[in-house]
This record gives sequence, structure tokens and C-alpha cells, in this order.
Amino acid sequence: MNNEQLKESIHSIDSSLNITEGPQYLTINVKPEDLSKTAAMLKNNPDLSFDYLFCLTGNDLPDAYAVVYHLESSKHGHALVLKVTTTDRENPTVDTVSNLWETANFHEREVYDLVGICFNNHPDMRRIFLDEEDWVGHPLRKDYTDNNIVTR
Amino acid sequence: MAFNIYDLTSFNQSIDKFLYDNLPSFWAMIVEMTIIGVAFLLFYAVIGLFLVYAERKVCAFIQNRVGPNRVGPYGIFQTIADFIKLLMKEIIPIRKADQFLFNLAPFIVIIASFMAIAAIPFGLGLHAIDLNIGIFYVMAVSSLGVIGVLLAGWSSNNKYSLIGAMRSGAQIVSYELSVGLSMVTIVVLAGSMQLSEIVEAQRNGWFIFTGHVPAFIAFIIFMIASTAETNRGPFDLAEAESELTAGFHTEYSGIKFAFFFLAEYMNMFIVASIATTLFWGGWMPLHIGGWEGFNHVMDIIPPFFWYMGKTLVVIFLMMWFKWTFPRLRIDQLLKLEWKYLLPVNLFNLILMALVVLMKWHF
Amino acid sequence: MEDLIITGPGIQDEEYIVNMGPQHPSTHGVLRLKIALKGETVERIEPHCGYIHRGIEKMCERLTYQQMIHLTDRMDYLSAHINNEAVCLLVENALQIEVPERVKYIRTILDELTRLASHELWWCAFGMDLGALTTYFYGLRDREPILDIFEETTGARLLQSFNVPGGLMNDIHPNFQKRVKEYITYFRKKLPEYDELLTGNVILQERTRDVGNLSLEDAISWGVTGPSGRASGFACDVRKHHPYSAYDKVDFNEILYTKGDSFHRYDARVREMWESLKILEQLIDNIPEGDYAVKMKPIIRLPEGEYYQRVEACRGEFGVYILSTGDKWPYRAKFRSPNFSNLSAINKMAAGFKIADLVAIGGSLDLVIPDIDR
Amino acid sequence: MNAIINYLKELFGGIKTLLTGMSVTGYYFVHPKAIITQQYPENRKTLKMFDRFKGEVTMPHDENNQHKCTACSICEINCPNGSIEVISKQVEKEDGKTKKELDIYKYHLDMCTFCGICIKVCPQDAIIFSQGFEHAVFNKAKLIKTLNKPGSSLKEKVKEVKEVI
Repeated sequence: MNNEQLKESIHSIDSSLNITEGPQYLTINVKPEDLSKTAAMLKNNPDLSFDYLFCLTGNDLPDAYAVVYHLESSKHGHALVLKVTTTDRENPTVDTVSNLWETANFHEREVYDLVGICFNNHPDMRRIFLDEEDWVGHPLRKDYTDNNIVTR
Repeated sequence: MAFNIYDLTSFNQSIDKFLYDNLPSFWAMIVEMTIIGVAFLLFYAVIGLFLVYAERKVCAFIQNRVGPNRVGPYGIFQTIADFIKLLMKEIIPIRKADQFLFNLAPFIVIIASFMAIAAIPFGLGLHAIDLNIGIFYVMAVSSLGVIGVLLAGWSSNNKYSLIGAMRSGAQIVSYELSVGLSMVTIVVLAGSMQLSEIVEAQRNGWFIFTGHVPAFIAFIIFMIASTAETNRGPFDLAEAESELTAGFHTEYSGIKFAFFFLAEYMNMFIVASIATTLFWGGWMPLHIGGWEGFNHVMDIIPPFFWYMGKTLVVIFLMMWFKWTFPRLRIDQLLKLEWKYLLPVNLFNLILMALVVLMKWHF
Repeated sequence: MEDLIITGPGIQDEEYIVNMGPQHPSTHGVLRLKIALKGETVERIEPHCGYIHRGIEKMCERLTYQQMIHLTDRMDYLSAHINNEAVCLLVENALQIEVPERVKYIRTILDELTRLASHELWWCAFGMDLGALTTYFYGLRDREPILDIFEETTGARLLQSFNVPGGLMNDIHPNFQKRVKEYITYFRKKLPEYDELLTGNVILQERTRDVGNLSLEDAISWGVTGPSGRASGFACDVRKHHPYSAYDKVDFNEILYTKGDSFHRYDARVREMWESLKILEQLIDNIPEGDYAVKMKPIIRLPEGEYYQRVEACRGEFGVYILSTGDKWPYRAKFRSPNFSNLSAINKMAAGFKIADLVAIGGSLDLVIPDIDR
Repeated sequence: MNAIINYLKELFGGIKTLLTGMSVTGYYFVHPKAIITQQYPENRKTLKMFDRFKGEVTMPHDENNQHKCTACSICEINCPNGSIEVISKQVEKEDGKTKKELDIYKYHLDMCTFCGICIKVCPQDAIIFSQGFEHAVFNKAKLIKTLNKPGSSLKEKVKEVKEVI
């Protein structure tokens, strides 16, 4: 399926989704409260069956936090991007997708560790790289400062 | 057999007589013991160092490397340098170890291997003690070493060491059976348990040839089982370095580690000696029926060299195993013993009994 | 003795907690696996990563696209060239630059040489994990000529940084083709030895067959890619499904197995070496003439937007995600490392097996720790 | 009966695979020509690195102790690790104009990752990679090197600086 057909078939299932076309992939923008519903639809619908989550990125955007899910279907071979943005600057929270894609377990821990986005219902929401006890802050946030960072 | 210039029996007896004539019998005994003890200690050290060097060279050649080549010509002093290094190294104290057992363990391991070489005949009249149950003694004593391994693993208070020690225990308990049975096969053929008599019985042909099929099977089983007994080669589960870092001797350092290290090589030497004695005719030279000239030339080579040569060949075989095969898993190790080696061994024993009864052997 | 008894939440009475790593011979780096044992049986594994987390993604936010490349070398250092290529392809695709055919061919050849070198190193380390120490030297022996080829052409043996956006740093060395051809004939003779020494060996078969099985659904769900995923039947070869560089011009097979046990993961890699040789043979004589790079502006600014580029690294799918705001450096760079996903499945694979099997499973996954931590 | 045949098949098949493996290692044991070890410190005289080997950054000087560096600092800007420091000075020429000239070219070998960007971007080809690879020193300060030799000067007839960055 190319992007056009994919867009059509997604719209035929849920016409309320906001789909934009990026340079490579279709992008579905969802609100945090719709995430788990949309993700489950994308995975479980037999026509879409996005069963392979190949990348999960947390972004610190100027006005929001975003989590970007790159999804592919191993059966049909099509891919798209699911993007969820939360404007909550204090404690950004997004539902977990680790119940749908097991690989999200580690990736969400990484996002939590480095960007500081919390995932609801995650089985093991701890830091993964940095020290659990004494690390302050989330390094990939733009406002993160550390005396050891060398700016050139 | 004509008079043998290499027969050391009369030489030994004359020393014995000289000592007892000139000293009170108690002191004579003490002096004799000291001489033998020092001789064996020296022998032990030399063999141990040589085997470490040999192993390093053999594995280097197998692996397309040169091996030790810096200390002395061809690196022959490398192991001596290593040994000096180990002597000088700090012995790291383990605070939470069981101190008494922790310190005792290396000595048990080394004493067990030291006791075993006492009964091995290195040449005609060249053995410390000729027990009439020689095989039995060697087998019993050499497997005492596992107590040291178990103690080392337990007292180190280290999880890896404990797992290694427990593996070693399970391994030796099972493989003792195969070693014993394959020895019994030869005892049946030789009709004696005295090592000197077993060697004597091979004057007209080594058992591996005269006993043909069953002796050969017994030899293969003995090699496998004894490699397992020495915790070597594909059976080095007790110290499996990629799983348990160094297994039971993880916490040992300096000279105590050197004891374990030396004992491993001595155990290898002991099982190779037993294999030589039982299967390859001990110190007997190679004779081929009908070739008188050839046999005469062979007789010129002293029995001690024959003995060491054969032993080294067997040791090389064990090194070859070690540097070729991957390690087994503990359950596969036990499966190999109970599913393959033991049934084959029992069958082989019956076959050997039949061969002896029907006089099919040469 | 009280202080020896560890209690705490999540620790059951009968469990024996063993730390494998951060310093351990078979974790191949500073990875710590916290293992709960019952006897010798593994109950569960909890990986602790981050011992060499260097913050490459943070560093990339202050580096231009040309400068970023040398950091990608240092993630999966065994597939350095492929990682470089991912960033270069991303920049080229974003700017819609068509690189010369010659560059594509050379990149593909170097990719496959990298893959061969990496799989050889994996093979020898895998043998060593299982206790066959000799394999280590045979594998390194065969890897050496590849490193020499790299050194002659790129100037470095491991971390080449040979790709630049728009092409290559340098043209290939005049000896390159001759040496690669020599190597193909040499390695075609040596590769059967690998099978004789290890693959066929009954002990290895016993050690790896039916150990650490991973079903197809689990492999996809956990995102296990590369030879490890293909052993489970997950057709995830990026070279085949999303061809880049010259991969659409060569004929090779995607090695797929169904069982997903350690032996199939092992075998998939060994078979992949044969496929790599096949690809090399098809390309090495046909390198077209042309430039080794297109002229790029000294300052590369990607148009605003999100970009993603996937390539097939030696251990699985390597991805680069870049969020650009039109500046000369990325607003956010994220690297999807294959090992990170592969590692997450280790609990699923190894639970219920012996501790010795864990070594076989970890070895067959071929983890490179800097790639996990980044 | 089948079970026994299978048992024996398994046994002998297993032994055969073991012997195949031993034949490989045995072959190499008796073929010492296959040894590939290089005797490193001994072969120093004959050991030659490839021309493109990225040993360390050096600045070649000609016989008049002249180099080609115009102190344009492009390498410094392009270095991802900040391992190059170009310190320039203003020199007054005979015709009264002041001109920027290289004072100290400082190279931090300890921070260098050998990516080769500096050499690629240098418009004058003033710096190149040398093939030396023995960088071990006891004192880390020795890894900070000054590449221009004392008293060296700029080679004449240098082309105009290209606009790169």
C-alpha cells in the first residue's frame, strides 16, 4: 500500500484522525488521551496490522513534549508515524504502548530517563541509563544544564 | 629377557642396604623418605612448569600463534618467570571467607595429586611404592582433590565459586564410575591390580594392541572420563570462565592460585600416566614381533624416556581436545556419562571378560 | 552473618541473585545482568544498562551533520561504516541529492566488508563464550585482511568515518579491488572451516539447539531484528525490503529460519557471511567510473521537518531520526540501535534455561554494549 | 531395534563431528607456516603503515622551514571535538599593511577522534595525517602538540582562501 491508499484505509476506519503527509511517512497526530485507542486500532486492525514498532522517540519541542512512534507492518510492509504531543510542561504524561509492542518497554524507559516524559501503566517506570538514585534532571531536555557540558 | 642395564631395582636396593647398614633403622627410614620426598617435589615442580609451557605452546600453534617467545630462547623460561610472579603477588584476603577452609583447600588439592604420583612406575624399579592394589590407590587418592575444590568453592563466599564447586562435585561423582570401570576392564585383562605387574604383563605387547577392540574402547572412555575428572578441556565446567569468571578459584590469588593451577596440570599428568601404564605398556619399549634388530634398537632407549614419551603423547591428546571443543553444559555432561559412557562401558567389560575367557586376545 | 542475607521487595526466598557483569567475560563489555537463579536455572533477568552512556544524542544537537558522523562510529563500533552511511543517506535524501553510482557501489562493498568483519568477530567470540577458545584466533585471523583493506582505503581500521554527506572522503585506493578479490578467494576457502570446527560440532549443536527460543510474534513485538530476528522468521532485512545504495542491483537471499533458537541465530549469521561474499563478488568488478563525491555546500541545512533513515547494520535495523528546524545542526537526533531492542528480549528468551544457556543466548544475540548505551 | 540403531547413529555421528573439528585444529598444529603473529617491537624497522593511515595530524614544513597554514581557522571551526587551536598574530608587513599570520598551531592529540574533517576542509592542504601510531606517553601534557616548528613562516605564493564556512 502506498501512502495514499494507507491514508484512505485509515480514514475509512476512523475518519476523525488528523493525518498529515511528511516527506517519507504519513503522520497521525493524536492527543494523549486518544493514544492508546488509536495505537490499539493500528495494531489490531487486520488491514493495517502495524505490529512492528521500530523507533520510539521523545522530543522536547519549544512548546510541547512529543513522543514519536515509527510503526511498520511486517505483513503488509507499509509504515507510518504516530505522533502524540502533550503541552503539559510540568509533568508530561502519556499512556504506555508497551502492552501492544513489547519493545516499547525499554524505549519508553529511555524516553523517561532522557526526556522526562512519564508513561502511565508502564510495568517498570524507572530510569534505564542514568543513575536511579542521584541523577537530577533529564539530559535531552533543552533547559538541562550541567557544568560539564562544553559549549564550543 | 636378558639382563637389563636400565634395571634400577638393584641400584635402589644397594642404597637401601647402605643406609640401613650405617644408620639406626629409624633414621635410615627418615633419610630414605626425605630423599624420595625431595626427589618427587623437584620432579613435581619441573613437570608442572614444563606442562604449563607445553600447553601454552601447543595451544599457540593450534591457534596460529607463536606462544611465549620472550623469556629465554623460545620462551622456555616463561613459566618460571610466571611462577616467580605468582610467588611475589599479594595474597588478597577475603574478609567474609571461612578462613580456615579457605586456606586449607589449595593444600588438599595439591596433596591429593602429590600422593597419587607416589604409586606410578616411571621405569623398571623406579617407583616410590609398589602397592599390590596400586590402581585402586591411585584412583582413590586422585579423586580426593575434589574435596579441595568443594571447600574452595564453599569457603570463598562467592556465588560463582559455589556454583563452580557444586558443578565439580556432580561431575566427579559421575565420572569416577567410568574411570573405574574402564580401569577394571584392563584389570580383567591383566589379572592384577599391581601397577608393576600390569606393566610386566605388557612385555609381549601393549594392552591397547593385545586387548584389541575392548581395550581400545576402554582407552577412549578412559580418556573422556579422565579429562572430565581433571576439570579440563571440554569439561571445565567448574571454572567455566565465560560463565563463572573463574569458578571455584575466583577468589584465590598469588601462591594459592598457583597451587590450584599446578594441581590441574599435575592431575593431567597423573591421568596420562595411568593411561600409559594401563594401555600403552608403561615404560615398555615398542617391540614388533620378528623384527629383532628394530627391537634391539628400541631396547637401547631408557625405559624412563619411553614412559615420558608416551605420557606426553597422551597429554598432547588431552590438550588437543581442550583447544578444539566447546564446553558442555552440566546436564549434557551428566547425560554423556549416564546415557553413553556407562552403558558402553558395562558392555565393554563383559566383552573383555569374554575375550579373556575365550583367549581371543593376542 | 546477618548482613549476608539479602532481603527486599521482589526477592523471593529461594532465589539466588547473581550479578553478571559489569565486568564479566561473556557480556562483552560493561553490561550488567541481574539474574535470579533457582539452582542453575535462570528465573528472570534484569538488564542494567548505561555504564558507558555518553549522551551521543545530546552531543549531536550541537554538531553539524558532517561532524555528527564521527560519533555514529562509536555506537556500534563493529558496523561503523554502516552507521555513517545512515546519517549520510538521511542528509542526501532530505536534500534530494543524487550521489554518483560509484559512491553507491563503494558504499555497498564497504558495508558488506564491514558485515563480514563483524560476523567474523562475532563468530570467534561466540565460540569463546561456549568454551572453544581456538575459534577466537581463527576468526580474528580472517578479519585481519578486511581491516587491512579498510586501513588502506579509509585510513582507519575500525572507526573509519569514511562517509560524508554527498559521497566519500576519498576515492578507493588503487589496490582496493585487487585486495577484495584476493580476500574473497581466501575467505571462500576458510569459511567451510567454520562449519567443520563449530557448526557441525555435536557439542555446539547440543548447547544451542532449542535454547532461547523466540517465536515470530515475540520477535516482532520485541523488535528483534537482524540475523537474530530473521532466525525467528521475521523478514526484516532492510537491504531487501527498503533497498538503499546499490542493494537493489544485487542478487542475494534473505536468510530466514523459523525456530528462533540459538542455533538458528548462529546459523543465520554464518549463512549471511556466504551471502555477503556473493554480494561482494557481484559488485567488485563493476564499480562504475565517476566522482567519489558530489560537491556539497560547506554548511548543510536540512529543510524543516522530520527525517528517518533505516539501514541494515550488522546486528539489525539501525535507524536515524532527525528533527530539523532548518538550522545547521539537528534539533533532535535519535538513533534506533538494534542492540537495545535485541537486549530487551533477553528475559523472554533466557527465562527457564540454565545459566550456561544464558551465555549461549547472549552470544547468539551478538550484543555490542556501546550501541545499547549510546 | 530402531532405538538401538538411532542410539548408535547418534553416538558415531557425534564422534565423527568431533573428529572433523580435531582435524581442523590438528592441521594448523602441524602447519606452523600458517602462523600470522607479527613480532611487533622487533619488526619496527620493516613495519610500514598504509599511506592513508590516520596516525596524527602534522603540518609539513619544507626545507626552508616554511609551512602553508594561513591561520584561517577553518579546521578549528570544523573540528567536532575542539582538538585544534589556531592562535594567530597580526604582523606588520613592509608595505605597512597588517596581516594575520600563524603564531601557534596547537593540536590536542588526546581529544582527537581521527575523523579527518580538518584535513578535508583545509583549503591550503597545510595539514596532513602522518603515519606514526605510537602515541603512548607517560604524561598527558605531552599529547598537546604544537604543529608549526619554531621560527617557521608562511610559504609564499599561497592561493587566495576559498570561502569554506
